[in-house]
Amino acid sequence: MNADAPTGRPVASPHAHGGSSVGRTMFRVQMALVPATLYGFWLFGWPSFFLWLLTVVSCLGFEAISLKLAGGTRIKATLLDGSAALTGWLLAMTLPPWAPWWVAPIGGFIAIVIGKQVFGGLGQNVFNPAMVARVALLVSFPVPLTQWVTPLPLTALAAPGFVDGLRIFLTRLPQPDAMASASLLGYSKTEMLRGIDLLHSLAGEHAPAVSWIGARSGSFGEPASLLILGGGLYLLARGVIGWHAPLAVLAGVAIPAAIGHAADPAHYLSVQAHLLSGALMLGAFFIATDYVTSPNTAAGQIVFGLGIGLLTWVIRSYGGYPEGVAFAVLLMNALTPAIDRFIRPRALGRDRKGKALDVARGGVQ
Amino acid sequence: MKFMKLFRRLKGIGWGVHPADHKRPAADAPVRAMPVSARLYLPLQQHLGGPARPVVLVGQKVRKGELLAEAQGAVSAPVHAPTSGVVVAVTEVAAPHPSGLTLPAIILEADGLDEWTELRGCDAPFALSAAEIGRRVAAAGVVGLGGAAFPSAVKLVGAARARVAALVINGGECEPYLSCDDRLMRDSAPAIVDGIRLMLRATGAGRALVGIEDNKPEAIAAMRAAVAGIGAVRIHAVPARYPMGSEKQLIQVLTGIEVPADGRPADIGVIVHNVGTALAVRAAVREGKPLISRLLTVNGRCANRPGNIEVRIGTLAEEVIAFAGGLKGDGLGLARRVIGGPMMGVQIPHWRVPVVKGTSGILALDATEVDGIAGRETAPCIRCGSCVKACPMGLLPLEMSARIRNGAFAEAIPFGLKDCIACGCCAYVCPSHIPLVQYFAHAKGELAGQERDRLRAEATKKMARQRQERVEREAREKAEAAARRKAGRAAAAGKQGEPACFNPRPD
Amino acid sequence: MSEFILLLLSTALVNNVVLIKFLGLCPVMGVSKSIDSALGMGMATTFVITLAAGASWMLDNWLLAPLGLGYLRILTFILVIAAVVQFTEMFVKKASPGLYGSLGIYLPLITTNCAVLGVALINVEQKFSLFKSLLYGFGSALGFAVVLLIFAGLRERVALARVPAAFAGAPVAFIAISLLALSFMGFSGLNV
Amino acid sequence: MIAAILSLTLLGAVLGAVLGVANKFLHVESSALAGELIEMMPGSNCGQCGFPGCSGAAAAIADGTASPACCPAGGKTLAAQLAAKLGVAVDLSGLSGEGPKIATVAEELCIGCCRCGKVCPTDAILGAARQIHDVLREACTGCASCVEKCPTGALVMRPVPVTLQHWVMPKPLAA
Repeated sequence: MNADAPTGRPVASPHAHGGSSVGRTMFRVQMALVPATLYGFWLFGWPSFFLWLLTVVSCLGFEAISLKLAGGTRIKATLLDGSAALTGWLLAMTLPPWAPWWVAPIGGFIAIVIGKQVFGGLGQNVFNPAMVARVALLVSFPVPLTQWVTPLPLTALAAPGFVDGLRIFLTRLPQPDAMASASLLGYSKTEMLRGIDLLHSLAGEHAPAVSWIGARSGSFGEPASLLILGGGLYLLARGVIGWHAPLAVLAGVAIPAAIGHAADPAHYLSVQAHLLSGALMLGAFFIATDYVTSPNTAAGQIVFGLGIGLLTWVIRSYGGYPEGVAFAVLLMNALTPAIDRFIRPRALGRDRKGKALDVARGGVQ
Repeated sequence: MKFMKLFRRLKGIGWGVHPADHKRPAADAPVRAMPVSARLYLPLQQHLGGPARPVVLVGQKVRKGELLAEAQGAVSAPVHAPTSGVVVAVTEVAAPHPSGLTLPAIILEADGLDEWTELRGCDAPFALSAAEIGRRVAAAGVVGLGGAAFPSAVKLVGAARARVAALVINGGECEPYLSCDDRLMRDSAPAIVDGIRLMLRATGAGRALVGIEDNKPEAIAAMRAAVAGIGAVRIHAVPARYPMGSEKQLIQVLTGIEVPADGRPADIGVIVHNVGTALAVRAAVREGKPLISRLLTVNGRCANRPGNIEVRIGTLAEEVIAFAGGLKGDGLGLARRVIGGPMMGVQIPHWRVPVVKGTSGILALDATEVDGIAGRETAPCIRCGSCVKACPMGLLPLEMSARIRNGAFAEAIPFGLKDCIACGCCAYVCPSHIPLVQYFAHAKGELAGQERDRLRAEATKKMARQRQERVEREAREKAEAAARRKAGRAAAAGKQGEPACFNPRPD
Repeated sequence: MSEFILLLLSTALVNNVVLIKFLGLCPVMGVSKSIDSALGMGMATTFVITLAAGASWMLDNWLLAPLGLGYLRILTFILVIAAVVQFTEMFVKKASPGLYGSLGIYLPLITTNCAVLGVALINVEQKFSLFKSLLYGFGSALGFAVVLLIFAGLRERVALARVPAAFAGAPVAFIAISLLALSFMGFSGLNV
Repeated sequence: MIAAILSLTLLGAVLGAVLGVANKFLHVESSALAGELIEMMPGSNCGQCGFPGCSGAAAAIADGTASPACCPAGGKTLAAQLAAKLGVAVDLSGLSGEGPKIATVAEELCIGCCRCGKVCPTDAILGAARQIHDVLREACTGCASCVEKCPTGALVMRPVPVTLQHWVMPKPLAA
């Protein structure tokens, strides 16, 4: 061979690349989560920070262990691509901010090992790992997973300091009654079951307020709906996600909610309450847009998103659980292969069914 | 309806990618003509279709433009001597192909005189019949210069027979790095337009639509000036979007009509020719000059002096690069040698491959150019769907590659494997750096091999049956002969029933 | 009317035969390798369950109960189911030989699909009317078919995944269906 | 007791009658699978598989006693086709190891004895007595029957040379 290096194995075109990478995508998603997360830290104090940290760390840990056990060769590269950290981050956003410490490693195990690595790791899983963990935790430990606290901003006098926060996180000190609170969806469901309709329950003095950004109780990422929305819009602008799935999710909830609320405000929450509660914004912009577990075509993503929205509304309105996003996401994840199978892009020169276009249709005149 | 149209306009073209084009400064540098090399290597198959058959003997002296090998079969093209000299060998030379395999070629040693053979031009080409123009183009060995190298005359004659309505002239040149078509349009616009009008004459088409990407304003201006007053030829600026220069995409953008899958453009009344081909057609018809040289781009970050060079067919890439200015640091940092553009060109194992009629570029790329970000390795597919969005054919690259990886080639067909034009958009945008096009090329090759095996098995079966019939017939004849012998014992010494030896194929 | 729709929905989703009652797991694991065969199996089973639910109701109410032969219930039900399955098998063989080939042994095995007998017995236990029995049967079968279809889609995708050797094949399929069951728990307590 | 016996008998008779009638209307001739398989086989009856000719192999494959990959002449392609026809998975790894081979004549050794041509199942060997024989590349199935008949060892099985037309882009290395 001559001076220039031998090329070895033949490779096909293209001999150029756009420069995108998995790591960059994951990094952008994480950046989009930063504002809402910081707001959450401020609102719920140190315990929430510890929970977030431990969740992310345990996800990374379980990812490393699984890869090691599977005999992986690119362990460091895989950890650095940020997908496991993102899973942990998203899971933490959906947990009650003062959940006991053991929720984090159990959640991390379910998300990473059962939800993802068992299927073969990144890109191979069929269910969204964070939502698998969230649902499994909710079903297995309903009590700690539905205990909410009133927001106590870090700057407030009564807010627990670093050490107190750690103590709350680790030892599960009995919470003062004043701290206990309910999320809007949980509260309305409980009251409804007690026979008090929405008109009365929401007017009550303990009723959680519906506010766009205000301090209110709920899961770690719930109060910051607007910041989540902003993060989502950032991802849209950077082209990381498409508009189809998020818009469809929001529409899937908003349309039935509007009809229901207009027909019977005593039994159906308002559109605003639906859109800002639970993990809906997070679900719409960060979960429903998960590449791996959502359909690949724009039309498929619209069906997928509408399905999530509608199921969320059905479960919230009629089901036994107050929140439905996680269940709805898992159900639509399960339907994704079927959606991908039946909704396919139209190939150039073919009709939707894949048959070649008719020559006799008329050509250039 | 109106709303949908507006929506589509706002959305723009959904398919394809927009790679950094790297066309300048090579496109702005004036064309340099390369002197004839000492030896030229002329493969007999520089085109799609059957290889040409040599008509010269080793040791024979030929003049520039003389026929070396004639077309063989319905789809084929002849090869001519790019300069005067002596045929020194008919042998195998390295093909411009990633495999590094060879193909038969004629080796011509230049005598340095570079004297033309007698040329049969025509001063009034528009008086020629369509068939005559087709004949002249065929005799000149003109093939598509955009890269596919399909014999142009076959297309022209076929178009005349199919009564196409419009001629689409491809000045898209959507491949990054390449600028030879751009250069041709800037420098020889009137000649190109003349060639286009000859093609219109040859096909009987009423009008020609020239599509030029809007990142070549100089070329658009030159061509617009050249067509002033010629109503049949119109210049259209099309959005710069890869792969705009692909036949089906360009037709759709210019005419709004899709070429049916499994069909050809002629089916919808269109044929597509490259601007360079138009120029070659003009030379063939007006001057009787065969296709013996072409313009190509030398480019890439490793090339010292990127630019467009007029090169004789058969020159080694090595010599072209040396003439162009050599490689930086003598090839240090060179990651890939490419013939053609970076999106669809072929990687070659070494530079000692000849320039053929379809060679539009010679690229010396470094690692960052090839990988986007240097040192990226392939990661698992994350089903992000970037490839689906980028695919100009509306296929599902991720589904195809997943199946091909498992060895299930046929299962990839329902997802569009056969429609794939290997444009490379999917692999270009893949965040996991999956070599999707290579998966498809592998699967297409394997499927073609299976199809060959199947045909072969059928042929074998037929032959086995013929043999069985022959064996039976021979046995019967033998028996009959034996019976005859028995009947006429007197003539026993006579003849033998069995042939002297087997001769299974009397034809 | 809404009562019937509710019954249909609750049998199909909330009390899904496969994911909540754990009936009929054998064909769900066995015939879920491709969406096409799952579709065929789903239709065949829907046909059998619905017909068997009606036939067994008639048998029970018009023959066994009047004659006091309740102890023959399982025996006669199996007989009826076997006959329906036989009929289905002949029909599938005639109508779609390809599907017949791909379903293979699982087609006659619908006889022993516990979902079929289970639905018939639950009908008797619940003392449903004939129409409600048919509806209940159809709803259950619908739930069965939907799960089969969804699960087949999941398995088609998992078949393309690089599952670790320890989990390849049945283990990962069981994990997938358990996660599917987990997501169906979202319907629990669904009450209009 | 009697009621039970009677009702079960009645039930059995009714169901049996219904099925009997149904069988009349829905009867399907069983497909001749082996026949279809024979059509797919190379038909050269070379015997490399160990069965008496292609029909024997087809029968054995149809009843499951032989693997669809048992035919060396058919190679990977045939094995895949047969497996698809039967709806079974087949291990092709044994076949994919090396490419197909064909017989070639070493000209310096050939004595022109004609023995090879008599056994060639596809008449792929050309040549007259005392003339050097040649193998038609397109017709040779690679059955190697001729190799053992050759008294001088002039016939050798060689891999089919790779040409530009047959070259296949290698599969990318797995990530």
